[in-house]
Amino acid sequence: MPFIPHTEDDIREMLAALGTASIGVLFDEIPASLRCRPLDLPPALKEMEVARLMHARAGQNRPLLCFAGAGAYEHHVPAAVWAVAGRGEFYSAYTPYQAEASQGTLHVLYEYQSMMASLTALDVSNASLYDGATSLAEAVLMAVRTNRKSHSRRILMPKTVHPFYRRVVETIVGSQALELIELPYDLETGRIDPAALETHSGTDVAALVIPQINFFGVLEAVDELTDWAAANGAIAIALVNPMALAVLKPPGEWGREGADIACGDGQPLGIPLSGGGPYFGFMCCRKAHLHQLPGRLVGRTVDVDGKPGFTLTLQAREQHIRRGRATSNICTNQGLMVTAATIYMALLGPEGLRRVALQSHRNTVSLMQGLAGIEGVDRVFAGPFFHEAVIRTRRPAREIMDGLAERGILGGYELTREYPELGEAILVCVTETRTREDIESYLCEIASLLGHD
Amino acid sequence: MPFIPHTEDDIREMLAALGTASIGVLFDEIPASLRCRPLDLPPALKEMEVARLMHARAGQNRPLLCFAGAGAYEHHVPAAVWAVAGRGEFYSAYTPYQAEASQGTLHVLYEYQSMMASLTALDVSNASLYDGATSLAEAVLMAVRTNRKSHSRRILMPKTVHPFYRRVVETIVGSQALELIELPYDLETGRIDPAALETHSGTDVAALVIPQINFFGVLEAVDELTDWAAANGAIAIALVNPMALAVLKPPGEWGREGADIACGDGQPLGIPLSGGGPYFGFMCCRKAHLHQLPGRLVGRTVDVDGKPGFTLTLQAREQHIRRGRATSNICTNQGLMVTAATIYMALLGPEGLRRVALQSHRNTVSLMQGLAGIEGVDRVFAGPFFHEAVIRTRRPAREIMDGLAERGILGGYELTREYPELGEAILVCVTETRTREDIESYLCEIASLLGHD
Amino acid sequence: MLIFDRSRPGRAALAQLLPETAESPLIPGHLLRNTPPALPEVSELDAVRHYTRLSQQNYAIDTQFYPLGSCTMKYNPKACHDLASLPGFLDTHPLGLERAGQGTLACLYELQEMLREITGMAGVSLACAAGAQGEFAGVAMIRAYHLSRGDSARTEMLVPDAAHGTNPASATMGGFRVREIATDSDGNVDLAALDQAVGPQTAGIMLTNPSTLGVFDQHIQAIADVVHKAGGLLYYDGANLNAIAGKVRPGDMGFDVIHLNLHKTFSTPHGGGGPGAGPVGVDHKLLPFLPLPVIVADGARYRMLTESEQPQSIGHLVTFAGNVGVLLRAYIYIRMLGRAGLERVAEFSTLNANYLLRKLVENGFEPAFPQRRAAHEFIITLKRLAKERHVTALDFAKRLLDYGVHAPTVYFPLLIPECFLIEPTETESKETLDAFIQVMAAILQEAETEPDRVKSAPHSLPVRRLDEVRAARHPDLAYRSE
Amino acid sequence: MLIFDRSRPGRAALAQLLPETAESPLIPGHLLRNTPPALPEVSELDAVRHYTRLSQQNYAIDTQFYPLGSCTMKYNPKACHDLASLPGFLDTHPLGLERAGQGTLACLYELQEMLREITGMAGVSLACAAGAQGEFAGVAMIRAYHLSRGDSARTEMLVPDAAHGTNPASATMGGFRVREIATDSDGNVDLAALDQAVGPQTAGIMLTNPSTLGVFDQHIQAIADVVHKAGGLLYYDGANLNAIAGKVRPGDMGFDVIHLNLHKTFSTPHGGGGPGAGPVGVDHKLLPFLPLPVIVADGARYRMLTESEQPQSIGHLVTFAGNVGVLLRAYIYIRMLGRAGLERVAEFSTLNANYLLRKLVENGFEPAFPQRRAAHEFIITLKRLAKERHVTALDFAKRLLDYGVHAPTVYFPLLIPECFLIEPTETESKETLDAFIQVMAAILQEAETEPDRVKSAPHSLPVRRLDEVRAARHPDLAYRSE
Repeated sequence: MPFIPHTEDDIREMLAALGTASIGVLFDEIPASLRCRPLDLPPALKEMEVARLMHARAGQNRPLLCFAGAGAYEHHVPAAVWAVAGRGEFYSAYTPYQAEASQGTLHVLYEYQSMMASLTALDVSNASLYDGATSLAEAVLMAVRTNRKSHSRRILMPKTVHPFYRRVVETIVGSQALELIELPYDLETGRIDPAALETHSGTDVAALVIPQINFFGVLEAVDELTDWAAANGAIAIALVNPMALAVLKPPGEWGREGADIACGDGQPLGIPLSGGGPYFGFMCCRKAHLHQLPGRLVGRTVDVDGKPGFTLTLQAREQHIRRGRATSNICTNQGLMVTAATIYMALLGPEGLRRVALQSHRNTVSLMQGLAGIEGVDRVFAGPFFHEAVIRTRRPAREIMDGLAERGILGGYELTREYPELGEAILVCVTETRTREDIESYLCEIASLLGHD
Repeated sequence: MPFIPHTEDDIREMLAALGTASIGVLFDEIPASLRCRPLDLPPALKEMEVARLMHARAGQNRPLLCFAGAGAYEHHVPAAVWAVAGRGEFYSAYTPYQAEASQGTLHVLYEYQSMMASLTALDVSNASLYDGATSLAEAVLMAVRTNRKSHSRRILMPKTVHPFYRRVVETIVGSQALELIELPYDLETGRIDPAALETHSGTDVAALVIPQINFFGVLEAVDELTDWAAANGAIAIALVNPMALAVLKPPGEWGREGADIACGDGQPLGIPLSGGGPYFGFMCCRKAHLHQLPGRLVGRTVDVDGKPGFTLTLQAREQHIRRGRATSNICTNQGLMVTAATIYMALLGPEGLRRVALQSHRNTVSLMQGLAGIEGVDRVFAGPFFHEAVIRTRRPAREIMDGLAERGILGGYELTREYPELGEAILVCVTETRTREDIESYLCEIASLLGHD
Repeated sequence: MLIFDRSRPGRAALAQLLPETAESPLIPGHLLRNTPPALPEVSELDAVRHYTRLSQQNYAIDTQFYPLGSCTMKYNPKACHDLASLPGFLDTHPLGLERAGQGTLACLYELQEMLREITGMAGVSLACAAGAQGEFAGVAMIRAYHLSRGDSARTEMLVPDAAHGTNPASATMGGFRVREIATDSDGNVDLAALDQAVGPQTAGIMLTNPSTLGVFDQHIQAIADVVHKAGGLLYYDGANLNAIAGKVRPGDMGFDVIHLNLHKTFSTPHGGGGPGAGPVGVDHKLLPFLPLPVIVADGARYRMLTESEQPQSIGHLVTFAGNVGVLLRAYIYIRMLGRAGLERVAEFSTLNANYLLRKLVENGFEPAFPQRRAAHEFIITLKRLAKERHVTALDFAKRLLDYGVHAPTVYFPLLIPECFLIEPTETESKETLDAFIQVMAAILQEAETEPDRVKSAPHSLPVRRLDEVRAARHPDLAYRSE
Repeated sequence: MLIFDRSRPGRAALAQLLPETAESPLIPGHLLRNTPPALPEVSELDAVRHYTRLSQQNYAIDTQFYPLGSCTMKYNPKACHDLASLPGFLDTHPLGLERAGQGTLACLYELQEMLREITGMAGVSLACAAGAQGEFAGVAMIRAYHLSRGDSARTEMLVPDAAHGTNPASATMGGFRVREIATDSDGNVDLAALDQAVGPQTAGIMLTNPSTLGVFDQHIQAIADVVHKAGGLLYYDGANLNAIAGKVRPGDMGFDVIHLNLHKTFSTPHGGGGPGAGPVGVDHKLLPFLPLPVIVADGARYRMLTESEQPQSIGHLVTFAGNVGVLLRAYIYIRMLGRAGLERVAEFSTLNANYLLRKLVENGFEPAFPQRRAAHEFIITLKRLAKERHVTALDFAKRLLDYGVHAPTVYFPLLIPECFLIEPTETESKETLDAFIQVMAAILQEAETEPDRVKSAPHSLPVRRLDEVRAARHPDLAYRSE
């Protein structure tokens, strides 16, 4: 009952106005047989008590020095990001249905869309999706809707796409009679196997997913892949890390014509790790595909005096207008995360973002160079990597990970379940937040675990 | 250089406008002989680096279960207090010199003054002083200015006043030829010794300081003390804990006529412990003494349309108008802390504040009852206590405190330096934030330290 | 002014700018970007000032009464935000959750179990990122259930015509044909129409109860019987759980699958459009199909069920474990409410809604269902005003903004012409409701005497009425520097 | 509307309300309160909404350009607030600092040492809660120094007539008579007047350099010589250190005692009037008199000097260790700036001020000292406008508010009629300065063509011009319920 303001007098007066004897009477349309027993829930805690509890729970989380990436990246989040994004006016507002009373959020979303369009070098961006994996699922569905050249519902899904993303795509598109065709990777380079792709040339393919950076941290040959898609009438879906796009060629410029759709997870842009969420998914596309883009869009327009303003637009695509024929069922998305990401991108700017990305890359290079000098650990792939790389260890990966955890280090992500063919493999990530000492510490501990004391 | 926005172009254009070749030229009025060598300071840290550093430093502070009071109290601070007080519009505004552009702060300060006046049952409150000790020093100076009946500059300062407060008063009034006369306490009750006070009857005393709760946690006979002051032409200065005033008789109602001035530290009202500050001092008085009140005052008035509004007022008392003849030199005070305290008092309300105070009292009673059952530890004073009490231990107080600290407990405050006459004495405090388990833990550890295993 | 207009080449928030780093020779040149993205180049103060000022242009719960129907805009306790933002929670990598995030997992596990109790379901998964995703998961479980029984004929999902648009959209995404069911004059599902619609092709029905019409469907048991008898399942859209929490449980009403909107009933913030969280709950027979992760307690240790332990699961719906930060906020909220508090939510949201309805009717407003009690929200129709004064519900809504009140939901459900769906929530005081009633009456008066003032509203906001047609016809969706 | 007007008997923010507790029999009845204090009784949402909306009525750095002369309203980095608010810092009891607050003490110690280096003094104490308290401490140390030499004749403190009011007020509190020294036509201390004033009664002189007139006193060495020769000490008011940090050090200029305003040069927040912090620094001969606490490093452990170790100390000035939270913010700020950053502060605050001065003069404004460079701030006088158009500096200031700019300091220093003391600070961009110049020119134009518009400003703020006379004549300083 802590947040209910009613005094005894209030209740009395309100019931009197209603002419009812008790609040209970207001529930008299509910069949008595359905009324439930008192719930078995713990008694209410005062804020003071719950604060003590939550501090204790937070304390049960062990702080590990993070060398894990695999879809979630520890980048520094400037204090200003959440100091401003967390303001009550952003935090406690709803979806901006009343545009005139929501210009703050709408203005931010328009800026967000602009930034994402520019990062991906595509024309338009929506106002967010749930996360990276769902953005890929929506992109696949969108590609099938959009592709007038293809009559198939076949999607080429490389194994170099994050396995978690692939399983989400399977769940979401599973009921819609789409066929996901796995594309194998080259065991040498860690990239999509060009020969395997070639076997699909000339077949009817609705879309090709192109991950850049791929799950192994390796850079794919995006120009060739995009051109292959164009040549084969397939929609090219770029699955990208937005942080890396400050350095890497943007999807809109891949190959001769560019990718058609770009999607991915926005977490690297100012969103804390937070155990896995909330993050946000993004999606950008060319203007030609605009009407198949799922999710909300904010447009700039003018008011009756000609003054510029912002409003939700093209809502005819969405479920609350089009219902069963909407481009997606998405309604609530990740507005606040996108607000934070917008502030983050404004604070970092093109150069700041570039340096974060490059410093992460250079740190990863440092770690890999260090590991190269340790016997019993090898880099698995020869392809160029960005800020993650796969290593193989002489001892079981699980033991290495456990050993590092005991020494206060989250050593990466074990690949033994999803990629048993790689042996005792771990995907390691180093962002700009890791210092030289952190990297030394990783090297030192893994050497010790491998018996080099 | 992190917060300077100038681009190379900006600098060029600005220098061109000035017709100067370099920024250095702008300092040409400073004699060259005075120019300093490059400062020996550490190189700049990026926010990411300083964040890592400060997290490490915060981690070097050991969290101890707090049973210390002695002028700073761990009360629960509702999350809403700083979520709102920390908003940029409060945090980054200056003193509200331009009233029309500062109605937010002024409105809050007016509410604060109103709340404090009501808590103390006096007519007016200023808008804050630095802390409790300086508020007492200012009160003593004000009393001397105000008291037309007295020609002396003699102040009766009980030894039951916080020794830190007394030393600050000495520092501040020391240069002004005031005489601070120490009033001893009754070793039995822990209160001001009535007999000692009686020896001053009929002498010319400018003011009597009356601490409630006193430093030992004991409740003074405030009615009698206030009446003594009135009878002897002395200003009665109430030094109070504002939290306790939700339960205890307010200074304005002490004795037959009430105290003249109330002062103290506002920290219990929503301010974190924070290693000792920033807290805030408060001061309230009767309307008759208004023009001697130091510090800022906010008044309610109307604008040219008759609309209510708020403004700084009676500034003729202050240094920027009256300069050497001001009521005090205070200028910047503790505005943001007072903003937090106002929100705190609004959230707690009269009943919430009462319960915090009473629960603190009851927790202290519990601890004292538990200690009564442990051999080798005794309560020192017989007088009624509120939420602090003095205990004496068989083992040296320092050893007890060290032992408790090793076991994660801040056991109180040792009195051996300031009150050697009390033997191995510790002042212990229990607020509402301590649970039954916390109290058990204190009892258990102290028993163990006293050899009861 | 856009942040891009504040941008100057070479400016930066320097405390955030890492030292210059040369391009890496390890990255092939043809994979590099040639022109930097057109992100703004501003100082930290520029950014802080720009976005702080923008925030002030929003109406929000923290600043205004916000009776937006079906959205449950109640107070979002500051403690939930503060405590869920403790570094221990924020700094945990999702792939380190089991190893180093036991504190987080303990909270999630307890939340899962509390939601199970509140809804009366046999099992709960917290994975879904929002209500619509919960709906999709529910629909997918219904599909998986029927298929697991070898029944592939159930291709149709029934949806009342008053339902949220997400219901039919989710059913479609789940591979079903949608069949609409009419509403009767009391605002309940039309039983005759339902009878006609069910059959061996029926996979299930998606219902909100109380419905989006603001009334509790009294025939819920009959509906359940009809659908179950036809072999279909009942899906519960938890959007309106705030009205009945602690009073009736979806599980007890006969629902087989449910989703909840934590950003409604459990007061996690709306954030200008998310993030939300849409946990799903199921009856025993659907337990094997629950989406992953599901959190289990192995003694004092918490872990997530693996795919091999839950082989019939519909799978994963989000990359990692869901919107954990949102789930933590809901956990904190429920712990602060406790059992009694949760019951009072339904009681007082219902009291506020009925009081407001009664007073508005007394002030000349026309209820959509005069014969019914309001649940936690209700509908009035302004069709008379639209006809007689040409003042539409939209005009009226915009005028409310001038009075410092966020407008109710307008034109939803579409069944009711010129409608206002009004949901005051339990955290608003009688004084706030009374002030709203006065404003509503004042605007009604204005609509009669100076309708143009209402039709041209708002007058006192950062912008006046926006040209939405232009926005749609000539989409300007991204800034382009000249 | 006051929070008291929102109060209703029996209402409360229930998550904050502890369980009912009976009065304790241990507290004598005559010591208890009979009637509860008239604090408001509101819900948590009421309070959050009330104070959030009030905050929006403020102009602040985060929302507006705020060129308030002598106040150094620069950007307050969010990182300083965030990091100083880590639980480890906030939860430390002052009496547990040495035992359990080594992290805090390490920061304070390093801050103390960095300030020593920046000012060129021999020792620093962080104890003082604000600039004025620092002044008092400085004055008290001067007094203690003279008395320690057995020289009790030095009863007079010299203060330039342009000084901040706190200077004479602090001197008075410190037991001195104040003697004002005139300013010459260049804005420097009038050396002839100084020569006449010094003598065996001179305890010292309190100076700000650059002075409050916005110019650097070029004769500072001569002043130091005159005062020192007479046996007096030089006190440096650090209010304007922002103009010279890293360029000239007070210690090198010959000052014996100084204070700093961390809430100016070191960018800790002003908070609507504090908290500030006013560390003091001293020359070698005054080291024994430094106020306590002073933090020392015993190897890797930090502790505070005791009174017995510093027996000649003027004593303690605040209850505990000073405004620790403010000190931490300053520490973080200096660490982010580093050596080069600190020098650039002076360079760019000076560049901004000189550019702004030049442009304003080009636009028809009259500088107080046309022959001088601006330091980090400067003065213009509107006396012509006041005379010809009856538009005063106050009118002009109020009109600036309408344009979304906080006004500069007006009518200070009192020496210059109808003056604006303008301090742009280094964190504002050229675009912001240019926009300000345009606004100033526009108002100047208005003052010529429609002076009444300026004289009746502000027009667009929450209130119009307030009746300050009424406020002072009929003080309404506290709400009383009827």
